[in-house]
Amino acid sequence: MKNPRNPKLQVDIGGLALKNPVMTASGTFGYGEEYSRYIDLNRLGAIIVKGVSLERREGNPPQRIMETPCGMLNSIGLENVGVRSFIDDKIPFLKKFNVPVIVNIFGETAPEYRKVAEILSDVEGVHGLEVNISCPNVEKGGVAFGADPDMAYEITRDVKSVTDLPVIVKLTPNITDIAEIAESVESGGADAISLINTLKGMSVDIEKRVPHLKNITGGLSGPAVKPVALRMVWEVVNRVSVPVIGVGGIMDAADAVEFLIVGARAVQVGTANFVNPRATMDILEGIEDYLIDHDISDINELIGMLKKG
Amino acid sequence: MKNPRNPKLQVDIGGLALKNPVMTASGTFGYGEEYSRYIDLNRLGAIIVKGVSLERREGNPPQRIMETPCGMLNSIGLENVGVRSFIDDKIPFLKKFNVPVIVNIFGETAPEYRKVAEILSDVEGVHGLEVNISCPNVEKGGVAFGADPDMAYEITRDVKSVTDLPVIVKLTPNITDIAEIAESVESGGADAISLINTLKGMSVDIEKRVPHLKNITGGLSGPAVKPVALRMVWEVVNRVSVPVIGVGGIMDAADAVEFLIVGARAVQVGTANFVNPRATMDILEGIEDYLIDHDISDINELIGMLKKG
Amino acid sequence: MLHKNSMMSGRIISNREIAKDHFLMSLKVSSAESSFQEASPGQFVMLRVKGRKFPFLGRPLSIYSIYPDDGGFIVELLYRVVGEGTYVISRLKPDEEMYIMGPLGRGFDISPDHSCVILIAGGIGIAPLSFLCEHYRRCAAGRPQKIICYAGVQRSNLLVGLERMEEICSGVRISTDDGSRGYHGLVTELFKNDLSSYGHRDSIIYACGPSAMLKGLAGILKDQSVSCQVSVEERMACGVGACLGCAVRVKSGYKRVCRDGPVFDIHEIVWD
Amino acid sequence: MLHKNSMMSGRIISNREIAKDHFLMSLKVSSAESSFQEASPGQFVMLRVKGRKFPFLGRPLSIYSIYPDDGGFIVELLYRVVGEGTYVISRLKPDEEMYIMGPLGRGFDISPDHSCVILIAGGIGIAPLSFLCEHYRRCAAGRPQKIICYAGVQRSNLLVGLERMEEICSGVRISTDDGSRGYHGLVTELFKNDLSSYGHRDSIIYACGPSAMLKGLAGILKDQSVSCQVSVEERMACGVGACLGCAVRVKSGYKRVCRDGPVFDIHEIVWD
Ligand SMILES: Cc1cc2nc3c(=O)[nH]c(=O)nc-3n(C[C@H](O)[C@H](O)[C@H](O)COP(=O)(O)OP(=O)(O)OC[C@H]3O[C@@H](n4cnc5c(N)ncnc54)[C@H](O)[C@@H]3O)c2cc1C
Ligand SMILES: Cc1cc2nc3c(=O)[nH]c(=O)nc-3n(C[C@H](O)[C@H](O)[C@H](O)COP(=O)(O)OP(=O)(O)OC[C@H]3O[C@@H](n4cnc5c(N)ncnc54)[C@H](O)[C@@H]3O)c2cc1C
Ligand SMILES: Cc1cc2nc3c(=O)[nH]c(=O)nc-3n(C[C@H](O)[C@H](O)[C@H](O)COP(=O)(O)O)c2cc1C
Ligand SMILES: Cc1cc2nc3c(=O)[nH]c(=O)nc-3n(C[C@H](O)[C@H](O)[C@H](O)COP(=O)(O)O)c2cc1C
Ligand code: FES
Ligand code: FES
Repeated sequence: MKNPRNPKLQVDIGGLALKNPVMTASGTFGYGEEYSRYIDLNRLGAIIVKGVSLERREGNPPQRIMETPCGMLNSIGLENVGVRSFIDDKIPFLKKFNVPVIVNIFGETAPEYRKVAEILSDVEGVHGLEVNISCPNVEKGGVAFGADPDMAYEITRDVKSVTDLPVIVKLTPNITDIAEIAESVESGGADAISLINTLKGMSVDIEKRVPHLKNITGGLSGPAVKPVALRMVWEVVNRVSVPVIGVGGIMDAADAVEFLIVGARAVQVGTANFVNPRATMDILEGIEDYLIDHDISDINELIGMLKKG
Repeated sequence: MKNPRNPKLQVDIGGLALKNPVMTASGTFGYGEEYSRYIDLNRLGAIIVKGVSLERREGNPPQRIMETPCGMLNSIGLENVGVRSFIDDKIPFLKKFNVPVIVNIFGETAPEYRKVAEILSDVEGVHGLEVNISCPNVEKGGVAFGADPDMAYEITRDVKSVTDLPVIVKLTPNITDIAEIAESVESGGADAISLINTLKGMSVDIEKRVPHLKNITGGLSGPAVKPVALRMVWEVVNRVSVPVIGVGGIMDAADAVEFLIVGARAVQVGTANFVNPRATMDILEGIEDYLIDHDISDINELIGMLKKG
Repeated sequence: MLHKNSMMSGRIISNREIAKDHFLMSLKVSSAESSFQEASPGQFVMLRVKGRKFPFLGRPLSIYSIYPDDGGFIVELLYRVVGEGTYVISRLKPDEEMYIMGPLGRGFDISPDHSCVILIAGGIGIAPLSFLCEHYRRCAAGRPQKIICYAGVQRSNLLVGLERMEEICSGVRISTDDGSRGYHGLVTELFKNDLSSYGHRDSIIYACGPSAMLKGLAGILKDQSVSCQVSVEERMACGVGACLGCAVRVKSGYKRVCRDGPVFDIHEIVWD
Repeated sequence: MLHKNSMMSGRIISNREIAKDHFLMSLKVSSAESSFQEASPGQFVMLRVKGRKFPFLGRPLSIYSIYPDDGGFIVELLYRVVGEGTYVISRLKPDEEMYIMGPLGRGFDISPDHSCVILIAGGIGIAPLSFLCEHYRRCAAGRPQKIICYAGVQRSNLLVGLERMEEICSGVRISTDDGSRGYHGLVTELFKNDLSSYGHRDSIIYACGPSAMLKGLAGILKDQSVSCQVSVEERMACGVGACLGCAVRVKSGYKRVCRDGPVFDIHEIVWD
């Protein structure tokens, strides 16, 4: 029986059952702890933590961020503590919560991706992997893999071969044909696809005549990129059958609902956390209200319901 | 002798001497007439008119535009009167002004590009061509050519072979490697390169569950895309030696100066015209003020002066 | 010739909610040489808030009223909050500075040949028609013998902008969707019932309202010889005819609402 | 434990220009259970304007003053307009609603062990140091014997936030770049001249100002044993330690200004 007062929010992402479709985007939510005083982490669909690599990475020199019109550039450069410290220092805190933890992984080489995946596969408290082949802020790896269908296929297959965890592959928007890469990673065995990572951008200090970012270029995120993200999700859902997770400029529930209607099975909230630390909760509650107002008893009835006008 | 009170603004774009670097972007300034009551067209560096094709095109059905965060989507679909009517009905008005007129041309096939270029080459009052291989809103031609280095090379070469007018080729940002295409059109003989055209995007009406645009997707322009445009100009100026014209999200003089510092020889003002019909004049005056304030007597001393921080 | 003043600053004098979600804004435009001198009914302005980055594009609003004031003009706009842009505008307080571009577009074609003028307004569509009424009052010379106004709204408490109508018109007929005042039903039906009583040669209809209403009206008038001009709406970017964003389908292809309209002959438009 | 109230609404009580480009804003935060109860000197807030899309990211501002008021708190911020964000904030009028997140970061480490406290402020760096002074006044018990304040500005008419300093400190030494008041030159030079007169073991220095000033200070103190804590600045996105945007180079790599700082031991930072 329909009970629109209490709509079902569960979604399934490549075998991982989420209590709702609202996740945090990698790199925008630290390791969960940073936002735990603002929201109840148990209410999240999943937490995707900051990208983790085999060894500790220092990241890029500052200035690392710059505000742009309705968005921001970042060039963090995947600063992280390395997979061992992550397991020792960050997982114990996350395990206290009843929320799936998805680890965003990164490598400079294909074997490095595989190694990180392998190490994490045996760790209690890790529920899934998100393979970042789309970071624009590192010299090696990252977007170089994500822009090449063959490399994207291989890394996906390699990671899949060493883990039983659900594997999400995260795509870059800095590409001519996103659906082509999506098909490659699907045939490589990806259980789900997330998109988009940041658009490569730049900004200049006209007084000093230097780039604002020390790294010269950075990744653009925030509401400015939402139309691009939504279009890419649309192109990808039309070409693959694995679940797609929408990311990019989601600031409120209306934005999230746009992605769901277009066909995203879940969404990730990134830059919005910076602007409003309760963004994920506001979005979750807003999605619920939308379902109630529109008499939809199960969120899966909304997903992919775009009419073509 | 330096006269910073009256800086030189002249720039040379592939043999076309412009009195200043501020042009209007194609499709955002009609055929000049529409803005002639707001600004003195004679003061513009150049006018680039709405894209012209061999035959009249009706364009896409409405809704054709949608506001997005710090930007807009359009799917005009290259509505235009066709090259003959353009010459008969639009050129006479433009000829009354002392301003170079650059005609943005478009074709569904390579021969069509060549034909339009050929026809326009003999027309008095046409001072240059901008070859649009980057429109995201048409089924055939447009971005399909702009995303393929070989096609881009061929169309450029074809157009060059039938005209003595300076030929600017306009690139699409919906691409993995913008510098690669830039090199192709340079070797095809382009006299200058302009970028960027719009980023392909989408937006959804969550009440009706239809795309806002009847054409489903559209082109994103406005300040939201500026960081992407600036980054692409940077990548291209580092790889080609022909002049580059910066377009994308330029709203004020500070934005224009960013593009010049990065290495653009001139700029085009697009969406800003909609928001402020005097935008081009405000930008021109602002650039002049910047040069005066910074004791720069010739704008060419500013172009490409980015330090790497 | 150059009208620097076509893009003007206006200062908000007042911005009041006069019915649920319906606001009346008065703006003071300071220059007397402004293009507003020639504003005619059916024309509109593009409105933006100075110094705010949102709404990004201007919002088109019909001129509701305009009169000279102390070396400048007062421009009045009657608008309904339907989305974020109009919401932001509705929250503005007196003294806020606005950009106001206008008057724009081709307004109603006011011919002195018709002795009977019929106005049909759906909801906020009353705004330009009320200005048209005011126009007739001002040029008393050319005032038609009879002006009849039909105004349809959802509920009686959403009836706005009728004061002038009531003063000037020979008759004002109201319809409400919920029957809370006047005719219970659509304003087009109410009008249709009266249609036969008008002389088609002597009468002219001016209509403005939601496109469903105008489409309905087009259906009613399909085989009738009476003239009818409608003011239509479409999303706009430039407001001046440059972007081709505001296309409306007409028999010959597309036209620009902002420049070729917003007023069109009802039979020219392809209602689909 | 969940502090819903760490992200709060504040209402502007006043927002006055107290010197050219320097503003003092008072905000009323209504909830008494808010996290502001525990605010300590050197901590900051992230400030945004409600309902405006620009500035997009919050702007970090040090707490200048805070006191309970009628079941809530008054938070005072002293800021200088340096770019578009602070300009927009400076134009806000009383009653405007703000988002205010805080208090954030690790403030000054206030040890009762030092009998002599030296404050060195460059420009708007006075803000957190003035709050620190106020802190000493409030906890009279732990007040050090001697508090000396050095304040450097470009011109004498840019001296702000000194009132409390003058009441509380044993001495206030001023420097101006143009010599219009006090010592003619840099505040670090002024301090350097006095340095030998302080007992290094008994003294502690708290400093805030432009990074060039802090770097200069680091040079002066390089071979000295005196403790020195500095509050540094970096562009921020999240303000809570999640984005890694506000990196500052320290001997062991990078640290986050917003979470690990903004106050650091001067010798921990790599000044380049
Ligand atoms: C020539 C003209 C004159 C107008 N005069 C008036 C007037 O006097 N009073 C008044 O209240 N409104 C008038 N409108 C409509 C008004 O422009 C829109 O309601 C307004 O732009 C909506 O902006 P928003 O940001 O609040 O809505 P959005 O959030 O952008 O959209 C909300 C809803 O409004 C519709 N809408 C948005 N923009 C337009 C538009 N330009 N035309 C039609 N529908 C739109 C959308 O499709 C959507 O359903 C006029 C429109 C035109 C074209
Ligand atoms: C912990 C902390 C506490 C601060 N406390 C105060 C305070 O009490 N009073 C005060 O006036 N200012 C303070 N600042 C600085 C203040 O945050 C910046 O001046 C402000 O963010 C500039 O915003 P804008 O949009 O006006 O400038 P923009 O246009 O963004 O930039 C203008 C200039 O300011 C610099 N700038 C911008 N943001 C920062 C930043 N976060 N840190 C340092 N420099 C920046 C830019 O590099 C540029 O040179 C503090 C900064 C931090 C990190
Ligand atoms: C500061 C910052 C750091 C990020 N770090 C990572 C990362 O480590 N791994 C990754 O896959 N994506 C990273 N991203 C990308 C985001 O996860 C997200 O894909 C992107 O920001 C677009 O979403 P948004 O607009 O909601 O922020 C980062 C983004 C930002 C802004
Ligand atoms: C409404 C509209 C119509 C456009 N039409 C054309 C066109 O006909 N040919 C073309 O090359 N570019 C066209 N463009 C792209 C612009 O010229 C410009 O490249 C783009 O909008 C980015 O610049 P902006 O952000 O300053 O608008 C159009 C853009 C808009 C917004
Ligand atoms: S709004 Fe640009 S042509 Fe009408
Ligand atoms: S501002 Fe995000 S980590 Fe400091």
